[in-house]
Amino acid sequence: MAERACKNDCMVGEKKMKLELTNAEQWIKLFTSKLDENVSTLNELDTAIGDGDHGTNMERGAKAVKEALDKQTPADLSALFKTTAFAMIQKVGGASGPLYGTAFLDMSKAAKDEADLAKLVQVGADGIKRRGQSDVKMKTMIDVWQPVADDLSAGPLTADQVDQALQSTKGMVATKGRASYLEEKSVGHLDPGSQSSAYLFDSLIEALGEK
Amino acid sequence: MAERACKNDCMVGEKKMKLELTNAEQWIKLFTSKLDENVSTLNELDTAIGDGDHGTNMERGAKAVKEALDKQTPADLSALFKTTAFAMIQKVGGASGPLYGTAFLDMSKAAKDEADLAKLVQVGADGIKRRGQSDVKMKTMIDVWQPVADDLSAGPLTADQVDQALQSTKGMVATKGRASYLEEKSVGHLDPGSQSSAYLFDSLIEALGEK
Amino acid sequence: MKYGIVIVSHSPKIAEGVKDLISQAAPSLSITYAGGTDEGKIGSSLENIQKAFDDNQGQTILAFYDLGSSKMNLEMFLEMTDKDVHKYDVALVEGAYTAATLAEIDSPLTTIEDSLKKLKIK
Amino acid sequence: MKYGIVIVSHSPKIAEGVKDLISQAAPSLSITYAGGTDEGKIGSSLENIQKAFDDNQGQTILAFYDLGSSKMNLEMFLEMTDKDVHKYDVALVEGAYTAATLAEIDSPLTTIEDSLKKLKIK
Ligand SMILES: Nc1ncnc2c1ncn2[C@@H]1O[C@H](COP(=O)(O)OP(=O)(O)O)[C@@H](O)[C@H]1O
Ligand SMILES: Nc1ncnc2c1ncn2[C@@H]1O[C@H](COP(=O)(O)OP(=O)(O)O)[C@@H](O)[C@H]1O
Ligand SMILES: [Mg+2]
Ligand SMILES: [Mg+2]
Ligand SMILES: [Mg+2]
Ligand SMILES: [Mg+2]
Repeated sequence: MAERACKNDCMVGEKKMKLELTNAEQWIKLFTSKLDENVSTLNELDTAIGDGDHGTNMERGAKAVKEALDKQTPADLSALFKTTAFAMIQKVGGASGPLYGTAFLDMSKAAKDEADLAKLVQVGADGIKRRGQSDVKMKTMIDVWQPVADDLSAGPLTADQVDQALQSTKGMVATKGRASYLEEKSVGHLDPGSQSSAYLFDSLIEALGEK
Repeated sequence: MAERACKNDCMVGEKKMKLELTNAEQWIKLFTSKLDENVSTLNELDTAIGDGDHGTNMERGAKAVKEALDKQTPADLSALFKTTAFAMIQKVGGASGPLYGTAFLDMSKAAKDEADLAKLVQVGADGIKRRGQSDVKMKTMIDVWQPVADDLSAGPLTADQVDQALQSTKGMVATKGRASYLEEKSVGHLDPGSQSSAYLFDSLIEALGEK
Repeated sequence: MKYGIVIVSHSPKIAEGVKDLISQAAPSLSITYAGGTDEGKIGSSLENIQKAFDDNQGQTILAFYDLGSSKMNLEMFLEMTDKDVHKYDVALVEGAYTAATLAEIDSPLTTIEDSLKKLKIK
Repeated sequence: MKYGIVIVSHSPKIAEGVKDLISQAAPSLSITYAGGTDEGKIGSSLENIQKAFDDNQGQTILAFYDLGSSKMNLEMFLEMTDKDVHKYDVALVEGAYTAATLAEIDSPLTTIEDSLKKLKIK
C-alpha cells in the first residue's frame, strides 16, 4: 500500500486516513439518514434546474441501502461499498443511481487492496467522471467529489471545505445533466447532486469524528 | 373560364374535358369500390417499402367517403370534392389522408370557377406537392398525378398512360415518405400511393367512358 | 400562460409518454398531445391535433411531431388556425424536452429556438 | 435473427410506443424495451434494461435511448454484457425507426450506421 503524503500542518495521523470498516459503516448509515431528512431540500434544488426528483430518488436509494445492510453485515470495506452500490443502482431511478453506483462499485473494487481514504474517494470521483462522461466545472456532483478528494489527500477534511465545494456550483453554468438544457439560466442555483454529495461527505466527517 | 387548348390530334371535344357532376360522382364511387377490392394489394405494396397499412388506410377513407356521399348528395363538383376531402382527412390515418385530402380540397376550391378536368387534376397534383413538400421522381403518388395531369391536358387519358406512370415508380429511389428510409433498397417496388392513385385515374377513365 | 407545448405522434403511447416526461421538467406548462388515429391506432388524426391545440392554454405554442403524416396533418392544421404556433423539425422527444425546460422559465423564443437548432434532423 | 432493437426510455409509455411504431415497419425484428424505473415511474432501471437485452433475439443488437440516466444505465449494462450491442447517440424515435426499417431487410450494419449519422444529436 502506498505511503500517505501528509503535507502542510497535517492534523490527522496515518491511522485516521486509513478508512476502517466501522467508520465506513457509520459513514454510510449517517448518509442514508441525511438523505431521509432532506428529501424536500433535494427535490426543491432539482425542481429549479432539473426534474424535481433528486430527493425522492436518493430517498429510495437510501432505503434500499439500509435494508441491504440490515439483511447482511458486510465483512469488509469492499463488501460495504458493493452493497451500497448495488442498492443505489437498483433503486435510485435517476442519473444519480448509475453515478453513485459506479462511484461505490469502483471504490468497492479498489478497497480490496487500498484503504487510504483520499485514494478511495478519488477512485469514486473518477468513476463518476467515467459514467457521466464529465469533469469538474460542469456543475455536477463531481464539483464536490473532486475537491473533497483533493482536500482529503492534503489533510483532514472539514465541513467548511465541503460547503465551499458545494457553494462553488452556484455560480457555474451547467454543461452536463438536465440542468445543461438551461444553459446560462442554470447559474445562481446549487446543483442538487452536489448537495447530496455534500451530505455524503458531511456524514464522513461526522463518522470519522465520532470514532 | 379559360379556353381549353387542344393540341395534336385532339380526340376529345371541349365537352368531354369539362368534368360533369354525374361523371365525377361516378368517378369517386368507382374509386371507393376499387379501394375496397384491393385492400390487400395495397397493404402488400406498403409492406415491402413502408408500414403495410396503405390498403387499410384507404379502405377506411373509402368507407367514410361513401357514407358521407350517401348522407348528402353533393350539389356540385365543389361540394363533391369537399366531401371526399373531409372524409379522407378524417379517416385515412396515414400520410395518404392529408395528401388525398389536400388534393381534393384544393380541387374543391378550384371547381368553384373551373371545370376543366386537366386543370383540376393539376390543381390536385399541386396540392399534393405542397402538402408533401415533394415533387415528381421521388417515388410517391405525384409520379402518377403529374403525368396524368399532363396527359389529360394533351388529350384523352388512357389506361395505358396511367399504367405507364404507375410502373415508372418501380425503378425510382424513394426520397420522400417512409420508403425513403430504405434509400436504394426501395428500387424494384411499386409505390403504394401510386397504385391507389392509379385506381383513382382508372376509375376516372371508366366514369368518363360510361357516359 | 406564455408558452404551451403540443406533441403529435403516430403512437398514442409515445405522445402521452412525452407529456409525462417533459411535465417533470416543466410542471407549470400547458402540454397537450395528439397520438394515433381517431381510433387510437398507429397513425395520425387532424381531429386529434385540432383538439390538442384547442385544449392548450399557451399563448405561443411550440409543436413537435414524429414522422410524415404527423407533420402533414400538423401543417394542415396550421393552414386553418389563427393561433400562434411554431412547428419544429427536430427530434421529437429530445426537442420537446429541451423546449419544455426553457419554456418553463419563460425564456425568450429566440433562446429556445437557438437550443432547438442543434436538434434539427428533419 | 440477424438484428434486434432495444429501446431505453425514461417513460414506460414512450418505450412501448416506439416498439409499436417501429414494429409496423419491421414486423419480423426482435424489438424489446426498457421504460421507466423498476416501479414503472419516470426514470430508468438497470434491471429493466438487462431484461430487455436478455429477451432480445437479435444476434446484433442496436440500442437507442432518450436522456441522461437511460444512457448511463445502458452504458453500465454494456460494461457487463458479452452481447454484440451497438448504442447510438441519435434521436430516439426517429433513429429507432430508421434503423428498424433497414434492419428489417437485413441491410449491412454500415448502411444502417450511415443513415443514423444524420440523426446524431447527442
Ligand atoms: N453527466 C453527469 N456527470 C456527473 N454528474 C451528473 C451527470 N448528469 C447528472 N449528474 C448529477 O446528477 C444529479 C441529478 O440526479 P437525479 O435528479 O437523481 O437524476 P435525473 O437527472 O435523472 O433526474 C445532478 O444534480 C448532477 O449532480
Ligand atoms: N411527402 C410525400 N409526398 C407525396 N406523397 C407521399 C409523401 N409521403 C408519402 N406519400 C405517399 O403516401 C403513400 C403512403 O401512404 P400511407 O401508407 O397511407 O401512409 P403512411 O406512410 O403514413 O403509412 C406513399 O406510397 C406515397 O405515395
Ligand atoms: Mg432529477
Ligand atoms: Mg429524474
Ligand atoms: Mg403506410
Ligand atoms: Mg402508416
